[in-house]
Amino acid sequence: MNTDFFALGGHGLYVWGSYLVTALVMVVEIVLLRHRRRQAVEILQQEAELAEEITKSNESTS
Amino acid sequence: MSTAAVLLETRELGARRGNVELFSGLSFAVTEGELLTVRGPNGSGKTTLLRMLCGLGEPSAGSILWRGEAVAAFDTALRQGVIYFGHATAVKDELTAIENLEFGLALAGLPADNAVVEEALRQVGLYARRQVPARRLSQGQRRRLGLARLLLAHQPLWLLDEPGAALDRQGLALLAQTVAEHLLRGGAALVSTHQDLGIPAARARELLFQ
Amino acid sequence: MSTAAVLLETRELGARRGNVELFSGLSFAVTEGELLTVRGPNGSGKTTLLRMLCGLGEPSAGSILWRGEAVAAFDTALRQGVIYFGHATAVKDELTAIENLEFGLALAGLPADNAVVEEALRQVGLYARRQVPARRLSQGQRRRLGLARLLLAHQPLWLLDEPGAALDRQGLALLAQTVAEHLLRGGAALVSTHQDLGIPAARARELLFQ
Amino acid sequence: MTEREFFGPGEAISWALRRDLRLALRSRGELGVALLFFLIVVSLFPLSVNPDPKLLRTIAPGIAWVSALLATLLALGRLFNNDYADGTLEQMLLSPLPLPGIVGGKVLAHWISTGLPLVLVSPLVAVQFGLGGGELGVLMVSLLLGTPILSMLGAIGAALTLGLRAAPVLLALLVLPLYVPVLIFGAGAVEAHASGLGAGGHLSLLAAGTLLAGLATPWATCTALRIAYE
Amino acid sequence: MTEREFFGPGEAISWALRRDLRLALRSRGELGVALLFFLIVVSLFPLSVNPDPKLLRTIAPGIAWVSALLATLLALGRLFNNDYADGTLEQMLLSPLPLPGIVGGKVLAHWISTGLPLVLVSPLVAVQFGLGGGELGVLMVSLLLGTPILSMLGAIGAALTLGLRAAPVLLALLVLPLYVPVLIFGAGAVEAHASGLGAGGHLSLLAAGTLLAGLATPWATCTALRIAYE
Amino acid sequence: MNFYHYAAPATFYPLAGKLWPWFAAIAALLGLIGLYIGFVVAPTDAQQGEVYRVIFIHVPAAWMSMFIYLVMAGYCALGLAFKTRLSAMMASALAPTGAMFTFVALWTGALWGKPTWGTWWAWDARMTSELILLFLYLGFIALQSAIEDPRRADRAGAVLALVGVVNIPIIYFSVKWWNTLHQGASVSLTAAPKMAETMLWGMLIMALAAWAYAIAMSLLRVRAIIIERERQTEWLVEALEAER
Ligand code: HEM
Ligand SMILES: Nc1ncnc2c1ncn2[C@@H]1O[C@H](COP(=O)(O)OP(=O)(O)OP(=O)(O)O)[C@@H](O)[C@H]1O
Ligand SMILES: Nc1ncnc2c1ncn2[C@@H]1O[C@H](COP(=O)(O)OP(=O)(O)OP(=O)(O)O)[C@@H](O)[C@H]1O
Ligand SMILES: [Mg+2]
Ligand SMILES: [Mg+2]
Repeated sequence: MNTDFFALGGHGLYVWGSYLVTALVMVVEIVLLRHRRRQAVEILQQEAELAEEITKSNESTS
Repeated sequence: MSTAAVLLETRELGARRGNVELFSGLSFAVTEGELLTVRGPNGSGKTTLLRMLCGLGEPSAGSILWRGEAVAAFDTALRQGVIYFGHATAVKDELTAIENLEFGLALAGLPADNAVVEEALRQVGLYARRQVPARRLSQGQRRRLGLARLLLAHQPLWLLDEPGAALDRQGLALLAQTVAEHLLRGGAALVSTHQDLGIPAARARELLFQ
Repeated sequence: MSTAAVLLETRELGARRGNVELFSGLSFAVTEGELLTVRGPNGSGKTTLLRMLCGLGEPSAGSILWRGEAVAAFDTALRQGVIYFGHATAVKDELTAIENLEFGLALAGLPADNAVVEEALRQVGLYARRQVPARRLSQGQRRRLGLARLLLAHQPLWLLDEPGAALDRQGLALLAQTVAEHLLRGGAALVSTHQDLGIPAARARELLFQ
Repeated sequence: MTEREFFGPGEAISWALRRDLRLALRSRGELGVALLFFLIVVSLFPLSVNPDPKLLRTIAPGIAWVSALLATLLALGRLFNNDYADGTLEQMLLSPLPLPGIVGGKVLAHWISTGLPLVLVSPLVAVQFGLGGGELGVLMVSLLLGTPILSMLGAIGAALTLGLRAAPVLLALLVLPLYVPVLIFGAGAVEAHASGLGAGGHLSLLAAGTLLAGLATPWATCTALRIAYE
Repeated sequence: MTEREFFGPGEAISWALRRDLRLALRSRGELGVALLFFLIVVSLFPLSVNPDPKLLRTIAPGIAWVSALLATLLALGRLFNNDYADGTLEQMLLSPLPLPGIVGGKVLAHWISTGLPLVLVSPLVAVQFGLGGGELGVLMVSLLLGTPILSMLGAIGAALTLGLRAAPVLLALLVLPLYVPVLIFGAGAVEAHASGLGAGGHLSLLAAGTLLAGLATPWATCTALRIAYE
Repeated sequence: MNFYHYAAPATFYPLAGKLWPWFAAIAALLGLIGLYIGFVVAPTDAQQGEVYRVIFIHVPAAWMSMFIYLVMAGYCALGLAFKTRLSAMMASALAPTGAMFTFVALWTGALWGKPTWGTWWAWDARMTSELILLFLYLGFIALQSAIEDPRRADRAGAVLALVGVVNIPIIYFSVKWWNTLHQGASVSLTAAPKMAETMLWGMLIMALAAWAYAIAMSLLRVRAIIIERERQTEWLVEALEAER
């Protein structure tokens, strides 16, 4: 029964190809999203340090 | 003279670029006949301020008033009353000095009568090269072309960003004289500079950044 | 000191642009440790001369000698011994200050070790902005990036075209100091300028145009 | 020290038109060059496919139109970019002349120096591909009515990509999808005529499109230009 | 105060390659965008003609190749222009690193960011036009062998038109005629395969062309660059 | 308790943080139900056999691709008119998800076309305009990522999206007209009433799942965008601390 279900009358490749790729792009989207968030937080922290440096260097020159 | 009308006023003006605050809480007024020199180290925000005042770019805080009324970026009233002369000279390489000046004046809403244009070119020392395509002009000659436009401008407020750049001694003298005459006619000027331009002015103030 | 080697020499050099003769019969020599300041009004041919000397463009008359040997445009010997710093800063908007300096040094055939690069940026006051894309730098900050390259250059001859443009007071002082140290190390410099740069030099001469 | 109060759009249009045409003429051959590009691209196709006359006749209108699209696109690069780089564009934004007028004049000049020459040269395409007189007529009218839309829509894209590093390719990416209806109706007009259906419908749609675009796009372009300066 | 005497071409190539690829990556999506341009142009053709599958299959190789030509051409604009405008190019000419190496590295970077992606995306074209597997294979190989020639020849044109106002169009005008042989052999390879003649001859000619161009064009490009500075 | 209150990134950031898990859960639940209906409940189609089961992903994806573009354009209009930062951020947050659904519609359509029509691709009106829609999405994303300054990116993207939304119907009808002049690709499902009903339910439930998924994704993405944009604001630093 199982093989029948997956074969889908000989068109399994097409149907499963559709569903699997859909699942895949969804996973890719989620992964990219997590990456984006993590990078944003990272840059935020870096820039906080940088901004501090700039204000410090401004104070020291003026 | 103390009752001269206020042309431009800023209230608690602030600018940030990226996540750096360039300046904040900047309040000043420019009245007719007044020269305001903006000074400060490289990257302190002089150019940013001038561009903001002429309507290129919005302040991050505070407001700008033109003749007492608040104005937004690209405001019509500002566009009629202000001339901005910045790093970019707006000189077209393909056009001759004469054509450049004529089109430049027309764009600034100023009459561009031929005789007057030639006289202005003579004053800035470009008369001999008036028919040469601007691509062949030297760095200083291009700046002089911009100076020629100022000679003929009658907008009440001039915003000049490092107008002395690339000018030789005689060019600097001409610049100083042009601005001084503008002030005498009741105009006002905001000038950012690193050099000493030596502009004679009845009322001159300095705005110091950092 | 009077036996210092001649680095660059010109013989009866002439330049014409279009049908105008900018200069002709120009003969001079630059020796090690010498500062030659080029002065003259706008459009007199200072930029043209400097570009010719570094190999960008051929003279209309006369010849250029590098360490005694005649050189043509884009000569290899010239390219190894000369650094040219002109109006265009060769700064890439997309790259950060650090990347700009590293690639710039590598292109000039200079070692670009990370610690040295950061130290140079600190000296020109760009350390805090070393990771900022250059498009966000102000006019003066871009020039300072060029200055940083000079700090690390050990080519014997420097050709500087209005190096003081857009620099603030502190930037000018740094420039003067950098050139002075280069002269002390036995280098030579040809500098065109309208300002007074105040570079301390044991042997300084002026070349006056028109 | 008084400001002049009012500047009409006519003044702005004529200023921009005169200036941009002068510039186009000044860089000698700029007009001819855009046109030659069109002809070269058109000629590439017969070289790249089997040169069977019947096949060529079938694909001729499509190829003429695609080449027109690409020629316009290529020329869009110089619509605002030079003015942006040398600071003239910021002076335009600060000018008392009304910006939509200036933009309108510039786009008109762009069309006169790019679109119009294509119309005039299209008979050559007809000869290359063996098109009949009636088809040629329809092709010319469709180009005449359709190319202004290309210039106007393209101006929005050019303004949006101002000063970006990847501008030329990005511009193509933004603008080409928007060109699709013009392409379909333009090339479709010739085919409809050839198959005896009559090109009237297609052509009147193109005309309507030109009018609509003329009303709507200058404002979009002005907004986009101002956005470029924040 | 001593000069280093010798700089090899390897140093120059790697400098230019690293820098230009870094720049391409930095302006995010520049790679993807050139590729999308190719796909969009390819898709325009079916919209402009009768979308009859048989007709489409016939013109597919030609269209893919013409689009590849145009995509390369469009991307040529950024090969030297930016460096010219900001003064980096004059520093390259004055650099002790050998200029042919620098130019070679830049052209290589251009191909990697423009030509190579086209090869990789060509299967999509096959799907759109209903090409078979064998034809697709030949199309990919022909693109792989032919696009480097396009980049190399294009570099000469880009150098010659440096700083001219009408540069993009003029560049097209100079370069497209030079591209004709590549187009004929490239598109011809696929057609030869489809008609059962075998694509071997065409492909080996393309390979030979790539080698020849690799030897000759860097020097021509260097000369052209020096001419641009008088 | 007004609109502007929730339109402030500072209030919306935590709100989105609370909301997204709910939508994700709804998406997962409805997705499972939809798949169950699609693969177990729905019978084999008499004409097409099993391959029609692609419909349960294809149609919802196609719907979402168009719907998301409309919503995006709506946010863009709001952002341009009222300069509300959040609506511009929502527009940028929706674009990648919209592009994803467009891609899925194209992909599943192609996989469906091969066994039923014998070709992966045909230049039919719907398919072609879906392809152009993908180009429009990618253009929007490419433009926004090419512009560094977020304010300019927002506003430039907004102009583009609005021009695009005016064009979509024009493109659709032009393509349709162009195509039907020549041919019409037709395909039908054997619409036994019971079959049609299960199918409709399956499609509807999957569409709702896709909808919930899109909302969850855009909420998540808008949170990332807020972090990118708001940078040095104190509330953000605090909010991030609190989440850690
Ligand atoms: C790449 C190819 C395809 C694309 C881009 C595509 C696109 C679309 C779109 C945009 C819709 C929604 C239309 C609407 O709601 O008005 C749709 C619906 C639909 N498609 Fe496709 N499609 C493709 C291939 C196919 C194939 C091959 C089949 C079947 C053999 C198919 C069958 C359907 C059906 C049955 C519907 C729902 C009918 C309706 O709601 O009107 N599609 N498709
Ligand atoms: N083709 C040409 N025809 C006529 N004159 C030309 C041509 N090309 C350049 N010139 C002139 O040659 C001179 C170029 O001078 P150059 O740029 O060397 O001046 P400079 O001394 O550096 O001036 P500045 O102080 O303004 O930088 C200018 O006077 C320019 O007008
Ligand atoms: N996106 C950004 N992120 C961080 N800093 C920025 C950004 N954009 C601009 N800046 C900084 O803002 C400042 C801009 O200054 P501006 O050009 O107004 O300086 P200026 O006073 O005119 O300097 P100069 O004397 O060099 O012309 C610079 O310090 C620059 O580094
Ligand atoms: Mg400045
Ligand atoms: Mg000079």
